[in-house]
Parts: sequence; structure tokens; C-alpha cells
Amino acid sequence: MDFKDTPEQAEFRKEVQAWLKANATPKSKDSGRGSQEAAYDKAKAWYKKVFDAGYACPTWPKEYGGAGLTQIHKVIWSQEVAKYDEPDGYFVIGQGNCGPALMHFAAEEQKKALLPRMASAEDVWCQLFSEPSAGSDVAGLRTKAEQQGDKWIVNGQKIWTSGAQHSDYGVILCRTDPDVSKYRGMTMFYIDMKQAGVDVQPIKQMDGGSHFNEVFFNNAEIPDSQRLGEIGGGWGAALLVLMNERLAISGVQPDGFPEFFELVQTLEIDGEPVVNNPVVRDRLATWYTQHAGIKASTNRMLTAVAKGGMPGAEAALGKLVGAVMNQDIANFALQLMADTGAICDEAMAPQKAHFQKSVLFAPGIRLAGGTDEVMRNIIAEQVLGLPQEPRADKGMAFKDIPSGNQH
Amino acid sequence: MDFKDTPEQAEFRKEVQAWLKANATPKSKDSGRGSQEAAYDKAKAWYKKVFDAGYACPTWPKEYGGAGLTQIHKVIWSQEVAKYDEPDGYFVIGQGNCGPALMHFAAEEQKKALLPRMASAEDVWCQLFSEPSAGSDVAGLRTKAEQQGDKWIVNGQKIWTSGAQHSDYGVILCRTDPDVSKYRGMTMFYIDMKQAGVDVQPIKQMDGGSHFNEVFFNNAEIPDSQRLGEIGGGWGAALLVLMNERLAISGVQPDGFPEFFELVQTLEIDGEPVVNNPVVRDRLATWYTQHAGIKASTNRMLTAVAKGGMPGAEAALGKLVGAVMNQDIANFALQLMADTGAICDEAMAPQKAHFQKSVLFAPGIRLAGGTDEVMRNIIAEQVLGLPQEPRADKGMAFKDIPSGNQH
Amino acid sequence: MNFDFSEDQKFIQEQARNFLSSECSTARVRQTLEGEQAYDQALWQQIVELGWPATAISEEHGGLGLGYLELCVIAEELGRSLAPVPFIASVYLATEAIKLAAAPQQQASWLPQLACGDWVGCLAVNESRGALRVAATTTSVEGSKLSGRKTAVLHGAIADKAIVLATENGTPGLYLVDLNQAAVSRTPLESVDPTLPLAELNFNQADAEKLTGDADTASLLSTLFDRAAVLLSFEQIGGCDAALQMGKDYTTGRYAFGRQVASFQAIKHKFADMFVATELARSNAYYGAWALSADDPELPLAAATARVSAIDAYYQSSKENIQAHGGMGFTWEFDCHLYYRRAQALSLILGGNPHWKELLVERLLRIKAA
Amino acid sequence: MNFDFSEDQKFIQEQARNFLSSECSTARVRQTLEGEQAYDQALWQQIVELGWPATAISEEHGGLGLGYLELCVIAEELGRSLAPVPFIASVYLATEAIKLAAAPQQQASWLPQLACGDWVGCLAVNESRGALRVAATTTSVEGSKLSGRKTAVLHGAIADKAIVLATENGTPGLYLVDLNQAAVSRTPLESVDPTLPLAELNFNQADAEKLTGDADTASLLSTLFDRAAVLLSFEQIGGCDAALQMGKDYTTGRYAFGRQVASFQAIKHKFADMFVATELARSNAYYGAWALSADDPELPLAAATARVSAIDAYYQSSKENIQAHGGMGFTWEFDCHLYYRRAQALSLILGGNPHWKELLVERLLRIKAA
Repeated sequence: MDFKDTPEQAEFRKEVQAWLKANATPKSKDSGRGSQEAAYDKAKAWYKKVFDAGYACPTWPKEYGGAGLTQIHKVIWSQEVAKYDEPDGYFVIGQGNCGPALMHFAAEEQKKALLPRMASAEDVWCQLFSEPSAGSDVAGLRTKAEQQGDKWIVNGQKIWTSGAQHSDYGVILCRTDPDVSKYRGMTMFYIDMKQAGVDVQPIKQMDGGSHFNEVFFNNAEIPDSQRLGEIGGGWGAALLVLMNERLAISGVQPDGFPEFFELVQTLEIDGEPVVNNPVVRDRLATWYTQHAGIKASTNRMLTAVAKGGMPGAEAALGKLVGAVMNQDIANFALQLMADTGAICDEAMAPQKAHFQKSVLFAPGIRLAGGTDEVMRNIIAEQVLGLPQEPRADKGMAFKDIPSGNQH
Repeated sequence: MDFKDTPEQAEFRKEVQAWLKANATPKSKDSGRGSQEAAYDKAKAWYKKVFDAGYACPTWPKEYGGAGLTQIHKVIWSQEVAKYDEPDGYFVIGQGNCGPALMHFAAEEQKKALLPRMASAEDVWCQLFSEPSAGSDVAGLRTKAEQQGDKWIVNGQKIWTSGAQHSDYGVILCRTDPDVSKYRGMTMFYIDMKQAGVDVQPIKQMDGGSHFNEVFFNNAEIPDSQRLGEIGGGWGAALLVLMNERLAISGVQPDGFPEFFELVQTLEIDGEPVVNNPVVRDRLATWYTQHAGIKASTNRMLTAVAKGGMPGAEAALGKLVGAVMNQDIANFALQLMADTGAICDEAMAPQKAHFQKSVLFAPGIRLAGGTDEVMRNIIAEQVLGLPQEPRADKGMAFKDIPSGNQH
Repeated sequence: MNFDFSEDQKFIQEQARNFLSSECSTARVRQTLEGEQAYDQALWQQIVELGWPATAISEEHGGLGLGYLELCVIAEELGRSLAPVPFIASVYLATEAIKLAAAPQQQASWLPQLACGDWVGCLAVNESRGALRVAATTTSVEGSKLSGRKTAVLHGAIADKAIVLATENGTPGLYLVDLNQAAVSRTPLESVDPTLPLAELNFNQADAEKLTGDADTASLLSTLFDRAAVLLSFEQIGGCDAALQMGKDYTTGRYAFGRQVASFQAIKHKFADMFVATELARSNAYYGAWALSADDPELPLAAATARVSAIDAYYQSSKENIQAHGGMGFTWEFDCHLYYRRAQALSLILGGNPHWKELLVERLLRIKAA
Repeated sequence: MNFDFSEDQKFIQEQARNFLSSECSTARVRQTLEGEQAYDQALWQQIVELGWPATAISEEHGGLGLGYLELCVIAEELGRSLAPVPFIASVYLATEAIKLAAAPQQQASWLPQLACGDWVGCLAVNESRGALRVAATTTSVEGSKLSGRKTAVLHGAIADKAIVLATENGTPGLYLVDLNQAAVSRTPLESVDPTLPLAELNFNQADAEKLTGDADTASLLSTLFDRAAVLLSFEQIGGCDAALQMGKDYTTGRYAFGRQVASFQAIKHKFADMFVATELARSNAYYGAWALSADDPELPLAAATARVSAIDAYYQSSKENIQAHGGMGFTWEFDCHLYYRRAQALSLILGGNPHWKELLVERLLRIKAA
């Protein structure tokens, strides 16, 4: 066990630090949550720079535009870039979810053609799984793809698609056979998002922002050559993608602690920093143990992956714990400010109103990428091996499954 | 809305106060949790005195040995007697659960004969529902009663029977038809506990005490005249009993707050009462809102009952909230004492080691009379009207229901 | 002993509920949420015509001469319907402040005006972060001219007059200030719940009339906050009920894995916990209502207890209602966030939860000591 | 960077687990629980023969010259098996105290004895309620005679020698005291976990030898507690694992409503939460283990973090394991309470959770300031 760098890792870190110092934008004091849209072009330019320097997708093979390094190198990169005001993990869904899917299922020439452009963020990718009637029950999806000769015709609607408005391609899961049981009737493809028949509509969130989209497919076309895996084999392919997603987010998802730690040291009430309040210290201790625990758990997981293991469902715990504490921290922060806590003006509220914004964004974090409840199911069934619920839709043909008021 | 007595109630309270002053044993400072066994004879003698004075079972009709008063009078009685070191609610299961069942189902001459002796605690009653393989799923019980002419032969085992060792009679739920679905094959009786064929064995609890028993029935006999309700109508009868049980316990169940409030004011660390510690005050506030909320909720419920309503499933909330906070309070109290918190000697630990004993007894309170999880199901289904789980045993004959490793 | 509202009070509540369910749909609340108006003036007018602001004002002062219990049941319905009106600011705070702090002749002239809605009042006391500290007040008065800055003033941008906390020769007092005079500038503040908007008020030598009752300012403010805390707790439990109902309806109609979402234990137990928290808060609110109506010495403890459990219950109910909705709960389109925003706003005015928990303990110990 | 134990360390752990699962069944633990013996002397002898007490003692002092990482994996197995032996008292506390506080020649004579189990040691520092306060020590030494009273001494009733905190001319120090002399009287105390028994020790002019290393007593005690906190956190996560496994096995085999109890979401999510708490605690423990083995400046923070999350995780896991068992979990017959009692005992020694949370925050702020 060694939490410090090996000489080779230390070397790599020095090299990364030097490059960042020369190329990255320093953090500005208390920089609040920026809008994703605004950061987009900046992010693309930044990624191209990173790619040209050879640091993009550190764990990918060189021939696909990666650096051919280990998960540990990726951690080192993330730790260092986090010290700068540059987006890391901005294209995490494409590079974290879609990339591995292509590597696993696409033809060699497709990988050679597509992956480097994905790594450099010249092409942006999104993931098209969730639907209005298929959230926690992803396999309940209804968007159908019908084969016509050597292409597929797609009709239906996807939802909660991050970055769809910017995307060139998307990895999409479609219902290709409604007459077999729901898990057996799906197929995975990648689709050209810029074609006619694909309509992207932003979703206005409860916090007023629009990080997510609805995507409507109206006779959109996919050549069969863009099928990923077997016809009817979509669910297995999707599980692989989701597994990589959990690993990808477990590092980058906010848990609210660093901002809270800054707040309690700077916010003064009665001329005293609130960190001197024992009740605040009590919460601080509990949240720090969770914050530190998530970080160390993620690193243990990466060690396992670096040793050749698969990312396990344990990754779900970082998502579960971080999302809940993030919301409670934001709520507690506002309570400390009392009456003025309700003021959202960036100019007046501490840290550019980070906590006021966070209170309103936090509920989404508990839902996106799998709800708290889904995370607990995953841990219970996939990690602890506990029995599934008796399945009401077991063995039914998809078209016969009760679906209530779905819209 | 009036939280104070009406003149008539104030009159009754004065009368009760006077009688108690003359007849009841005053509380001794920090009296710890006594053993139920030891208190038993004292309790019987005390109840006889209460009965002779006309205060026993205040809400029962006079002809059945009650005082013919309202739930509110019962509350007044409980409030006043609680100031003395006398057991109240000691025979709560007999008087609270079995009594109403008799009143509802027994023949008039049986009521006249049995209820007054129950009210005076000359006869002690217990309730025989739970079984080793039928806990949360009470209706899964297997103790069978087979009809032979005008009597029933009982074989099987009950468990978690409070006071069975002292009981003269018990209200028992038996399987009388294993070939119909589980809810339709049960019948309720009352049984003579002193007969041969009834064997009571105390259960040693994790805290070392023995408040509960296992009861074994080996060809025990019940005359058909002691049947309560229709053959096969046992489940409906049982629900009525359980409804009354929740009302009965929701008043008397400990939530740990009063003892904790005493502790924080008397326990000194560094020569300072721990109540000056803001972290303690933070917990104290939260637990007080729950403690006060349970008390006020119970009183609201009693008001509804006094106005002629049925005790609703809302009663489950007092049990749920009180049991959980009782355990967390005990744990927190030990944490405050730090190293010495593990010392259980009555002579050394505060309040005669109340919290050390409570830590070890608390888990039982979360289980007895319905687990936390059962309470949440009751609230979700019976109060909020949410749909039941899909039932794996639906429509099956009882004998065909999967039962795993039951013993 | 009777731990329930009377039939008359329940009738008033039913009337209020019926009126608001037809006149104050969430669609209408959204007109204010989305900034089409600073508050719902038309609804406020209807509410004035129904006489709700006059509920707890004596008949001699042109009120209905009903009591606080009647005001509590109305509060529950205003909370349930998220009514975007200055009821808290003008009724619970300004009107009650005048009842507590104004001299008889002042009450005689102002209360009738408030009873018939001649003007909308608000309370301007906070100057800095954290709960109010009377001693730290810097706003001051000299020769009936008031100067200073107040922040987080509820409905301060649209009220006609404010009750302002200020010191004169070092002694704190309350002053009635007309907000439509040139010496007053107001800045609306972006608020977590735009339907309960806050404002910053700047006073520069503004004409002010001292409330010249003889109660001590610090202690009357404490009583004022206790009264408001009880009334707010009813608005909060009304909101809890609405959020729980919304979650139940949606998950009962929605299916996943071939069954109703509401049939999953994770969801059922979530709702059970919401119900439990709400029921405890409701019972504590009832106790507070009684102590308020009876002006019982237990009011301070009862008010703090009602407030702390109502804050906890509404936070839990509003956030878990979002959670039970899944992704749709996070959309602007669904109403879940209206309750969540309201829960935040109601929990923060009068000082947040940690402040009231500390008050609760102080008061609990004081009673024990007594 | 490598956030895992080495293959060698995992092998040691596997050996330890195999040995304990065959030699330390819960049936055997119950012999101590039920008072047939004050501790499991036979098991302790086997453990001594396996050299576990010598793990972190250098070879020059007759130890195995392995490190703290090896001791951590052994600790996890001792916690998993609830071994009723004085390993904490003699190894984590007495031995480490000597390594920190004794002079070279004292270490040279005592450590070999501890390495081969010649005597069982314990640590006697607490005198009153609450976490240890060195400054409040009243036990004192004059002319190498020690007098005073110590309480809550882990395994104090059966240990041969104690490391005692006492003051001499007002300066605190640690003293080695033979407990089998007439000037020492010991009273076993009824303890929440009889398999980790406590005792009161009374010293009346007892012969005592000062530990004459040059470290400051208060700061070395702080380091001693940090080391022990990390080692205890491994015993705690071992216990968490065992409790979770027990609950899974029982509810998977038990049926209610015609299906496995473990298939109900309320139970599955309960176990998921137990797993999550345990996994966070494990990761924090690993970090503590590294800081301990590397004698890293982050040890104080890492130790406090590991301890707080291990205390929380074991309380939750042991109590919810009882809950998942239903009524049978509350019986003496079932083993659930063995873990619950152990969770309590392990959380209270070295000062309970609130004490360690405060330490954590102090240290977090100190690092931030640095």
C-alpha cells in the first residue's frame, strides 16, 4: 500500500504540472458554478490542446488517440488539472461511455476513424438510453428501430441526454423486437446526430438551467454498419456502457464538501467564523469522513482496474453518498445564513451564490445517472448478490407489459 | 382546541390526584429499569386496589368492570399515575388487546364472567399470535386447531408472548384450514393457559432479561364455546385486536427522551453539565420535537377516539419514531460518557445504568409489536392507501406457500 | 382536553381550501414564479375581500374578531396552495407587530386600514447574515428621520409601509415608515422562492413614526416571532400535505418493471417517512396553535417546537417528492420545485433551523428550571 | 500509487482468517461472554505462538519485524471473529506505549517479553467520565511509589502489568506497574461487552518504573491513540463485514409472504446502506493504515477519519443486522448481539465518537492552515 507516487508516477506528475503551468488557466478565487453552454467552446479548444499534447484519454491505446497509460496516470492528470480553471470530464460521457462501447463493438476501421476525433473532442458524442417511460427501468424503452435492407429507421423519443445539442454522434439503444421479453428485444447502434429526423430540444430544469435535452427521432436513419453488437444483444452492450459510466462519474461528481469547507472558514456570523460553532464542526466531521471515504474508495477501485479488474458496481456508492450529502450540505449552508440565505444574487451570496444554486441543482444529481434507489438496488443485487424483486413483467412479451400513464 | 382540562376533567384529575396521594408509592429519585418478574406481584396487588377504587380500565363499561369513562379520562389517569412509582399499562396487553376482542366476540355471560376479573388483574391474559415462522407475516402462522366434536385440539408453537408465564388465559389465533388461502384459514379462540398441554418457556433476550416466552401446545384443548368469531374469520378478528394494540402501546412505549433530558442536565464532563455542549443541544432539540410530536399525536388520536372514531393506523408512527430515537439516544448517551460509558454497574453508571441497559434493550422495542418496516408498510398501505407489494403467495393454498428454512 | 379544531374552524378551513383550489392553481402561482408579476395582486384583493387579513383583528378595530386558531387553518391552506401574496409580511408580521408594539390610538388608526387592506405592510429588521440580533441594529432615528439599510425584507419591494427596527439614542424601537417616499429606495433581490420575494431597503432620512406602545422592543419581537413561527408552521404542513399528495398521485399512476412505482417498498417507505415527519409537525403545530390562542406561558417553547419540526418536515417532504418523481421531478415543467423552493424560503425567514433549535433548548431548560 | 494491501499481506490475512474461523467460533466467544472465563487464555496462547503480538516489534527486540500493515490485516480478522483476547490492551496499547515512551534499554528488556507473550499488558489512563484529559490526572508518583485510581481499564483485571499515566512533581509521565503486587487492588467492572472486559485499578504506594524515553507524554499519548484508532478501525470493519454477512445469510434463507425476506427492498436497501457505510469506513481505514505505516504527517487526520467512520459503520451494521433478523435477532441465542456489544465497546475506548469528531475537525483545520 502506497498513497504516494512511484518515481515514474512522480516523473509523470512533474511533466503534467509543467505542461499545465504553461497551458492552463489558473483558478480565480471563489469561482462559482458556470453555465455548461458558455463553457462549451472553451472546453473544445482546451481538449484539442490536451490531445495535441498527448494527455487526452490517458488510458486509451495510442492508435485510438489515447496515451496508452494506466488508470493511475489518469488520476494524476485529474488531480493536477483540477487545480486549474479548465473543464475536466466535460466530454466524460462520450469518452467515458461511448468510447469503450466502440472499442468493444465497432469494426477496426471505425475505431481508427472515430476514436481519435472523440479523444480530441473534434467529434462530440452523447448517450441515448433513457426515455420518458423508461427511467429507472431503462430496459422499458420504446424507441423503435426497424430494419429496411441495410439500414435501420428510428422513431421515438429519448430524454435526459447531456450535450445532445452539441453532439455529432450518439450511442443509442433501440427496441428492435417488441414481441420478445423486454431484455431480449433491444439493439445498440451509433447514430449521426446531425441528420434530418433528429430533433434536439433542451429541457428546462427546476433550477432554470438546461443541461439536458429531449431528442426526437422521426424516421432517422442508421446504416447497419453502425450497429454495435448483435441484433437483440443491446442490453448486454448497454450494461457494459453503464458500468463504465459509473466509473467515469464516480471521480468527478460533486459532493459539496470542498465548497462547504471554504464557506465555514470564511462566513462570519456575529463576527465569528461559523467553523467555531460546534454544531457546524459536528456536521463538518461527518461530511468529511464521507468525502474522504468516497475519494479513497474511488482510488481503491482504480487500483483494482489498474490491476486488470473490471470496474465493479461498488462505484455506485460514491454516486449515492455524494449526491445525498451534496444536497444536505447546500441546505445546511443556507440555514447558517438564516434570512439572507434565500438571497440568490451572485454579488451578495457567498461564493457567488454557490449554495443557493446548489440547493436547486442538487435534486438532479440524486436522479441523473441512476436514482438513489437504483444505486441501492445495484449494490444489493450486483455487489451483495441479494435476490431480485419478484418481476411483474417476467417472461411477458414487451408489448404486453402494463405501462399505466406513461407519456 | 383546548389542551387544558374542562371543569369536569379538572374535577376528575383532582379526585385521582387525591386518591393516588393516599394510595400510590412515590417515585424514588433516578429509579432505573426494574425487572418485569420482580414487579409482578406488586403490580397485581396494585391493580386490585385500582379496581376497587373504580379506576381500572376507565373506558370500559361499568358492567364489565370498567369506569365507563372516556379516553380523555384514561389519559388523565395515565398522566397522574405516571408521577408515581406504580406500574401503569402492566396488563396492557390483556386489557388493551384481549379485552376488546372479548367485548366484540364473546357471549354476554362470558363477558360478565371474565372481563371484571381481567380489569382487576385477578385473571391475567396474554396474546398468542406470533410464531417462529410467522413474525412480520403473522398470517403465516401454523399452530393448528382441529375440531373434535364440541372442542378443538391445539398443536404448535407461539413465540414473543409477553407475560405468558403469569397468564390464566390467552387469546390465540390458529390455523384451522391449511387448504384455503392463508388469510381465510385462521380462527381465533381464548384458551385456558393453566391446562396440561400448554408449556411456557421463557426466551432469554440479548440483554439477558426474559420479558417474552415461547409457548408450546401439545394437544391442548379449547371448548368451541371459547371460539371468538366465525370459523375461518380469525384474520378479521386479529386485525381488530392489533388495531387496539397500537393504540394501547402508543401511549406507554418509551422513547428515551425524559431520561436523556435528565442525563444532560446532571452529567458533568470537565466539571460542566453536558447540556452546555452545543452538539448535545442540537440533538436535544431534534429529539424533543419528536418526543413532543409523539405525545401530541397520541392525544390527537385519543381525541378522535373519544369522538367515537376508530383508532387509526396513525398509531404506528409513535411506535416507529419512539423506538428508533430510543436506541439512538441510548447510544449517544454512552458516547458522551466515552470510555466509562461501557461500564454497566448500576452503582457507577448514571441513572442506575439506565442507558447501558437501554442500549441492549432498545433493539427489541424496534421489533416487538411490529418491526420498523412493518410500521412503514402499515402507514403506506392503511393510512396512505398505497398499493401492496405483488403477493408471491396470492391465491395459493396455505400448505403450498414456499417457506424456506423456517423452524 | 380537546386536541382538535372546532367544527366552525374546520368549516372556515374548508371554505379557504375550496376558494384557493379554484382561484390559486399552480398555473396561477407560476405567473409570479416566472416574474410576470411581483405578487398576485388580484388574488390578494380577493383575499382581502374575504376578510382573511382581518381574522385576528378585534371588532373594535374593524376586524372579524376571530382568533388565532382561525388564522392557523387559513395559513395551512395558503401554504398548501403556495399562494403568492404578502400574507406573511402584512398579516403575521406587520399587523401583529402593530398589535404588540403600537399605542392604543395608533392601533385604532392603523389596524382598521390593515383589516380592509388599505395598505400592505412588511417587517424590516435584518441587516446582516444570520438570525436577527436586535443589539446589532445600526439603522437609527434622529428627529423622526430614519436612516439605514435593511436586507432580506419579505415582500419589501411591493409593500406600502414597513415596520422598521431602528435605534433612537441607543434604544431600539419599531417605526412605521411609508415606503413610497423619496427617502426610501428599494432593490428587489433574486430569491430562492420568487413567490416569496425579498428586497433590500435603503432609508435616507425617511419620515418615520415610532410605535409608542410600552412593551420592550426585544421581548415583543421575540413574541412576534413566536406567533409568526406557529402560523408559518401551518403554512409548512399545508405544503407537506400537498407535496406528499403529489408524489402519491404520480407514482400510483406511473409504472416501472411492469408495476406501479408506488408499489415498491423503497417508495412506499419514503412516503411513510414523509407522512410521519408531517404528522409530528402537525401535532406540534396544533400545540403551538393552542398556546398562541390561549396566550399560554408555554408559547415560546411550543412555537420553537412547531417551527423546528415544520422546517424539517417540509424540507424532507419537498425534496423526497422530487426524488419520487424521478427525472420529471427535476424539470421546471413539473410543480415539485414550487414546494421545494417554498420549503427553503419558509425555513429561512425569522432565522433558520439551527437558530430555532437553540431557542427551543433554552426555553426547555427555562421551563424545567421554573 | 497503490491503494491495496500486498499479496503477502493478503496471505497473512487469509492465514489469520482461516486460523480464527476454526479456532474462534462464536460458540467459543460465548464461553467468555457468559463468564466461564475472563478471557480466552488458550486462544491467546495460540495467538502468541503464531507471533501476532510480535508483528510490529523489530527483530532486534525479538519481534517479527513486519510492519503496521500486517498488524492491520490481523486486526481485521480479530474483529471479524470477535476474539476474546487482550490483543488491544497488550499489543495496540501497552506495546505501542512502550515503543513510544520507553528508553532504549527499557525497550530492549520489555519488548522481547511482549513479543513472546511473557506477560499481558494494559493501559491505565482514565480516571473520570469523558475522554482522557492528561492535565486532570490525579494519580501521582513519589519516590517511585504510585498511588491513585484508574477506571475503565481494558483487560485490567487479567493483565500482568499496566502502563499507568501519573504525575510526578506535577509532570505527567507513564509508568510500568506490576499488577500482581499487594499494593494494587483490581475490581472487574460489568461491561457492555464482557468479551472486552473493563476493570477499576487502585494503586496504594505501588512500585512503579518510569518510562524514561524523551517524548513529551501528552503528545506521545496522542500518537499512541492515533495508532490504536487505525488498528481499531480494522477490527471494526471486520465486525461490520461479519454482521452484514450474517444478515444476508439469514434473510436469504428466511421466507415471509411466500418470498425470501432478502428480496424485499426495505431489507435490500438496508443492507446496501450497511455496505456503503462499511466500504467508506474501509477506505478511510486503508488510508489510515498507510499513514500509520509510512509515519506520514497526515496520520492524526487519517486516524481520526478512520475512527469516526468505523464507529458509525459498526453501530449501523450491528444494529441493523439485529433488525433484519426480526425477533430472533433480539434473542441471546442468536449471535447478533455479540457484534452489537462489540461495536459499542470498540466505539467507547479511547474516547467516544463526539471526541474524535472534534479531533478530526481540529486536525483538518490545522492542515488547511499549514
